[in-house]
Amino acid sequence: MRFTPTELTADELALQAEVRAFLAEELPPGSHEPGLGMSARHDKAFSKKMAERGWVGMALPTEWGGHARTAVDRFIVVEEMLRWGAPVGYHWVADRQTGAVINKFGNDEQRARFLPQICAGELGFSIGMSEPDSGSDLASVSTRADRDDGGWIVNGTKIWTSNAHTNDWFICLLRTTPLEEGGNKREGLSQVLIDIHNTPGLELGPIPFLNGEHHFNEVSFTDVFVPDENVVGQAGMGWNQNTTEMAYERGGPDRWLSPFSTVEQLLRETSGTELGDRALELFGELTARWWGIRNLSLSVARLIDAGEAPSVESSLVKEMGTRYEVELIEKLVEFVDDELTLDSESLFRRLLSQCVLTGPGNTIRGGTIEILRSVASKGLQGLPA
Amino acid sequence: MRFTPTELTADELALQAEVRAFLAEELPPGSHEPGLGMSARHDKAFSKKMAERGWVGMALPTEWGGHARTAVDRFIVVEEMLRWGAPVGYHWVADRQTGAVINKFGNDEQRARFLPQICAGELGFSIGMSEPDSGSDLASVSTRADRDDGGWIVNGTKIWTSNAHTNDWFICLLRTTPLEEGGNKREGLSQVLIDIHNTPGLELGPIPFLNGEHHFNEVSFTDVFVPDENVVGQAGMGWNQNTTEMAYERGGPDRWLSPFSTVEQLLRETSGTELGDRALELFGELTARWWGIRNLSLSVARLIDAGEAPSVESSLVKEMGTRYEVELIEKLVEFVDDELTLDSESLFRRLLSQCVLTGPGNTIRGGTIEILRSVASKGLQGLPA
Amino acid sequence: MSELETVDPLITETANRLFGELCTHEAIQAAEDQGDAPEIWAAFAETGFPWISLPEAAGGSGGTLLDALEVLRLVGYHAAPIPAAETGMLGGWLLTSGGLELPEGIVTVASDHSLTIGDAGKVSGTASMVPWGRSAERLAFVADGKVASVPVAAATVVEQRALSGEPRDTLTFDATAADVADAPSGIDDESLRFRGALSRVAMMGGAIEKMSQLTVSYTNERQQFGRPIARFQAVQAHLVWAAQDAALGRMAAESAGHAAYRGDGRFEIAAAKLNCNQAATRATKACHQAHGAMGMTQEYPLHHYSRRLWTWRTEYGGTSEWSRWVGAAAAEAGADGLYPLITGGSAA
Amino acid sequence: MSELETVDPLITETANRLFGELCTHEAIQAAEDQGDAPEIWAAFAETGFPWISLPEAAGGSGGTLLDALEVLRLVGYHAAPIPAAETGMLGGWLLTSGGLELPEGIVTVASDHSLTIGDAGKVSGTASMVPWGRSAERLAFVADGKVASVPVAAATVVEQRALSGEPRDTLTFDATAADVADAPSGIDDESLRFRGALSRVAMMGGAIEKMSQLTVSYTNERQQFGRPIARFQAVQAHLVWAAQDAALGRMAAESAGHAAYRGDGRFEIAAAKLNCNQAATRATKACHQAHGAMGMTQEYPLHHYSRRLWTWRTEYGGTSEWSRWVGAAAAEAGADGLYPLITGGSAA
Repeated sequence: MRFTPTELTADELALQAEVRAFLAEELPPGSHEPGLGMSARHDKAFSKKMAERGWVGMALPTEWGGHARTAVDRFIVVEEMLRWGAPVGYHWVADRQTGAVINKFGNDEQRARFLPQICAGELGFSIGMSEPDSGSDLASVSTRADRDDGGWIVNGTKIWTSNAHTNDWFICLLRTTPLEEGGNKREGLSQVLIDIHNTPGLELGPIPFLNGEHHFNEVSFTDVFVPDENVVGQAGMGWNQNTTEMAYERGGPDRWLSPFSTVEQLLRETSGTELGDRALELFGELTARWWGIRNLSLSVARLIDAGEAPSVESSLVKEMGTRYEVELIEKLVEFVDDELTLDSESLFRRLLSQCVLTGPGNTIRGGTIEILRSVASKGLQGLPA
Repeated sequence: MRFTPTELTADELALQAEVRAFLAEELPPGSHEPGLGMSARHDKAFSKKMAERGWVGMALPTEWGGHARTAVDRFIVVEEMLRWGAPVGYHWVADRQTGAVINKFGNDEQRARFLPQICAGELGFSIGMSEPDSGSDLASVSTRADRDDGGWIVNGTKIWTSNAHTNDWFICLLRTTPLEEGGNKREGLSQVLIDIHNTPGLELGPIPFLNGEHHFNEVSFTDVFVPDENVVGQAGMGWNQNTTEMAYERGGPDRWLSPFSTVEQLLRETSGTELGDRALELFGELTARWWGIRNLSLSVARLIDAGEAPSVESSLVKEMGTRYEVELIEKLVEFVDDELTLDSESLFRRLLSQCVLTGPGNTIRGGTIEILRSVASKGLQGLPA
Repeated sequence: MSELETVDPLITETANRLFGELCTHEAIQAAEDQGDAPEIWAAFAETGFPWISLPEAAGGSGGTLLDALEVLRLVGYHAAPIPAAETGMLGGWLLTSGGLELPEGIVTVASDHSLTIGDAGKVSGTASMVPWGRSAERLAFVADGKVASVPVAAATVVEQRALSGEPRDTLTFDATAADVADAPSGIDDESLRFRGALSRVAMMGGAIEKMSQLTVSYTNERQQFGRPIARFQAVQAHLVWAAQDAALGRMAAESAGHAAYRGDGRFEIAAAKLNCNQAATRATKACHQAHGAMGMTQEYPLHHYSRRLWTWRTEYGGTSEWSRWVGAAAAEAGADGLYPLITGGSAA
Repeated sequence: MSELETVDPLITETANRLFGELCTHEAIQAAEDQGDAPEIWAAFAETGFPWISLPEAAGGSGGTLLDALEVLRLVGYHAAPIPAAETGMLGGWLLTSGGLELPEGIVTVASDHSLTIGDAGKVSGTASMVPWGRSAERLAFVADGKVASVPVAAATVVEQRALSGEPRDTLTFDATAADVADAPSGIDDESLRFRGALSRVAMMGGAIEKMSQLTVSYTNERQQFGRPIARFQAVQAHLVWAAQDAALGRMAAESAGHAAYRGDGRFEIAAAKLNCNQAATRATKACHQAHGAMGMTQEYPLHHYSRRLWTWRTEYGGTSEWSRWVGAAAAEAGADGLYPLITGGSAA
């Protein structure tokens, strides 16, 4: 485990300034309802504007519409978008992970089909990992694909599929080789790409969030035909590909910035008043912790650019960052010490209400922190994950 | 799991008043250096004074010098002693558990030999459970006793034996039937009584505490002869007896009052000054939490008097209480926000310094909270421990 | 022991059966979607439960404060979507204390110091976060030494919701004719705040207990890696912590109830609200984490309890406010009086 | 990337080797028992390390602040029982800043505003918690725009100890003749406080990292229930949390060092001390819990690190003090400036 301090270069600072100027112009404070980090609104027009500036699919090759930028450049764009509460939802998953998976494991035909659209901010992806009986134990997925002429026949059900109703495609982990008694669950899995809205036999339904909002979906497959050209990488190697994919979604600013817009708005709504010790201690603690975690998270991006695979480091940052988000929300609730409603006239209170309702999900989504600790501790001990 | 609210009767309140008057007379504030709960000084004269008032071995039968009082009566005496920081160290273990074990599992000859002395506050006991390779996994103890004429020959080593150098006798868990390959570790263990200072082959040495103080000891046995009459209860049933013994030491005031004298002294040293919000919030939170935990702990004593075996409840209280002690110490350190030394002129700061140094032990002694959680969660699920 | 007053087991049994039948997962959800639950309320009112602890002579159902708190505990345990506290031990208590008429329908309460009583008993002002304002017949409040009962039909109502999804409306009155009476000694803003806190801890104790039980069941049924997730140490920690907070919350609530039944009980109520607020924060976190994604959905019932706890922990005083109150009591007691305060409470 | 100034690997290597050889478990314990460690100090002084970052012209060893901080990180990592920070980047810095003579021996520092400079440069007062006061040749302090160097031989010394067991003495001066010079601009109580905090975070980063490593090793070796305890989820949580705090502490310390090397760095120092204080509290708890009873003994080395962390977290500003400072910086930055403050720090 090694985290090395790093700093932004002049070019990187210029990018940061450019992103800030863009946001100040497009979404001046007060003009929009900020999102909570990556749980941001879907806004195709905004995604397109970002793409026009080269800020979607940044790390993908120019050959496929990408910009061959560094992980740190992407970090800079992403952290500014998230802290601003910008509506990055539509391109979020494709930009963070699916594009990278297709680029790394797919073939040129697939790259040509998907990457330019992703980089244009015109293709939203959802993820099909969890199933009713497979959550933390992901390798036990039972959605199965049976061989057919030129492709596979898929049957099964995926759940917690965030925003499948607003996205376009779906990357799905399924079993292409039946599991034999006592066999290794991690073998025989594959990743396939499926068009959400134009696939016969695919049914999409909401799984309402605890307060009735529609984020999650259930996606069921009844004899869905998936052609061979939609299988990403090598059939049967899906577990390893999927593990690589999950490493992309760990340790970035999305794991510690979700409540930032809430805190910024609290500061905005208390400005002009004399802050007492309670408020100073609160703002001081939050500011300092963000500074500390951001330094760690940024250094992970720098390690990726140096060609390393900082999987322990990114697991540590994600576990720490999401736990911190939850702790922070508790501190804010105690600080406010008053009744909350999503209907409040105060933007801060609306945001904090949303934080309270969604907060428990922060340490669950993308893998519970319990599973993350297991992964990270094995790495610390030098054991295989 | 059921905790029922209860209140003290008029007789119980009278006992409480009597104990308070005794303490105010014997140890007026300022006249003594209070201890941290059960980590109190050993003071044979004080133990004798308590015994004269009938406050040692309270729950033991009158026949053997005890007072046949209730668990709640003992709770009342103990909580007052601990919160006052009174020097109860010498009779502590014998009063809390060893007397009860001898009474429950021993024979009349043993009761006659030990209980009157315990009730007189004249016999201090130490506990011999842990060994170098047996801590949380207590059933793996390897100190062994081989059969000999009229007794056993004991070889092995016990560690973390608190205050063996100031106590008189020792109750020791050891293996009287060798463990066979694949055998049940919980069978073949026995509890024996050993005179610490007058037993050939027994060697006693300090295991200095992290700052050099002498609390712990290592006790090693080289061909130590233990006569049959010193075996408590049935040879081979030591695991069950020991489990019963450990239930006696869970959930009482010793598991949540350790830092009380420190907090009381902080209030004493800040009296006369106007307390700001920070201080009020601190005192309020601590006071309320103690009120809440005490209600739970008291109700456990009431359940014992009703003939129940509240082992899940007492495990829950101990885990909660000791975790709270550690959290409380952290809050005090943050509140004081200044350098600490055991050499301070302020009694509060000396006590807090001691809290910081000994605090980590609170969630370890008598079984780590990790093991307690395992025991308690099995109880919650209705599984055998 | 000095026997504590007990609650008639019939009350517990009847309320448990009633709520068990009426407050199904689907019915609670429907109440949230519709903003009220007239059938549940009607069945509840039928039993007379809303008016327990109010004198029969004044139109109440009789019974003790402890009886009323036991019903509220079960309101929390079953997430019953009804203004039981407001109609009875809060609003009804204000009205009957002042000798004002107890209406047949729902009574709600304004406790935010927003309403004033003008000349000739006309009430004006805007009260926020009024529980079930939209469904109430009368709104009760206390101000300037007077107790008032205002007809809600005369108010402009803006419908809003707490985090629980339950109605917390904004009601505006403009010189509305009200029934007004002098408040008897001891009936004021402060006593309403303590009584409100007492109502909330009763419900919180019930809700945490239910959450803890749900979590034990779920983690024993849910299998991952070939065994129930309750077998994993990381999950067991959540079970233990939730069970502790269930015990702490209910014990605190019941102890405060006994103290308030016997006398002043302010120390116990304040300490109980502080404990329940913190227990709610810890237990909702532990239970949600143990449930994983399932707990974040509407289809699984955990949120009925967790969201209510997030609401109740901020009503009638949050953690900081009550910690300052208890801290002032501790400072007043002084070093020598600190432990006697913990053991003796308001009576010390 | 804009390359950060690096430390000569030879410094790391040499200090690591030196401390690795000298600061054995037994030697650290002996230093605590005796109250000083003259052999370790002599070997350390021999290398010139105490005076790194002080100008060679003034008798220092040259090198940068970053070099000095790297040595202090290793002081923390090895629990070296010596006044390295006091002699160099704190006391030595005060003296050389004021153009006062750097002595050959140990320099210590008073930072508690207790000493005054009277007529003709006579120093009076009682300074508490003075690191290694008993062993120092000179004591440096700053007051009223002046830097002073007082001979410790003239003081009455009451020997005391921090929680770490290291000397923190009380020194009383009564009109002791001292060397006094005008303090240059920027040398004052406040700058000493920041610099003191910077010295502490460097040592804390090293100590937390060592504790974390010790804990991984111990839990892999220690067997219970037939396997290393590191295989249990409950223990793994401690390993993960300690590793996070080791990373956070060292990253915070090094980032603050770079910021202070380049410029003002006050925001970063304050934020780093706050992070390191909290990391120390969390990590000592996690590491002790994972070690069980073994960690509570003198014979096992964990306490060399945990007790030092308990001491350093309260020196040169505790958690509350620094959180108010950072909070004021956040308030000053305002809502629009908050994130730029987090990313840009003192330079923002």
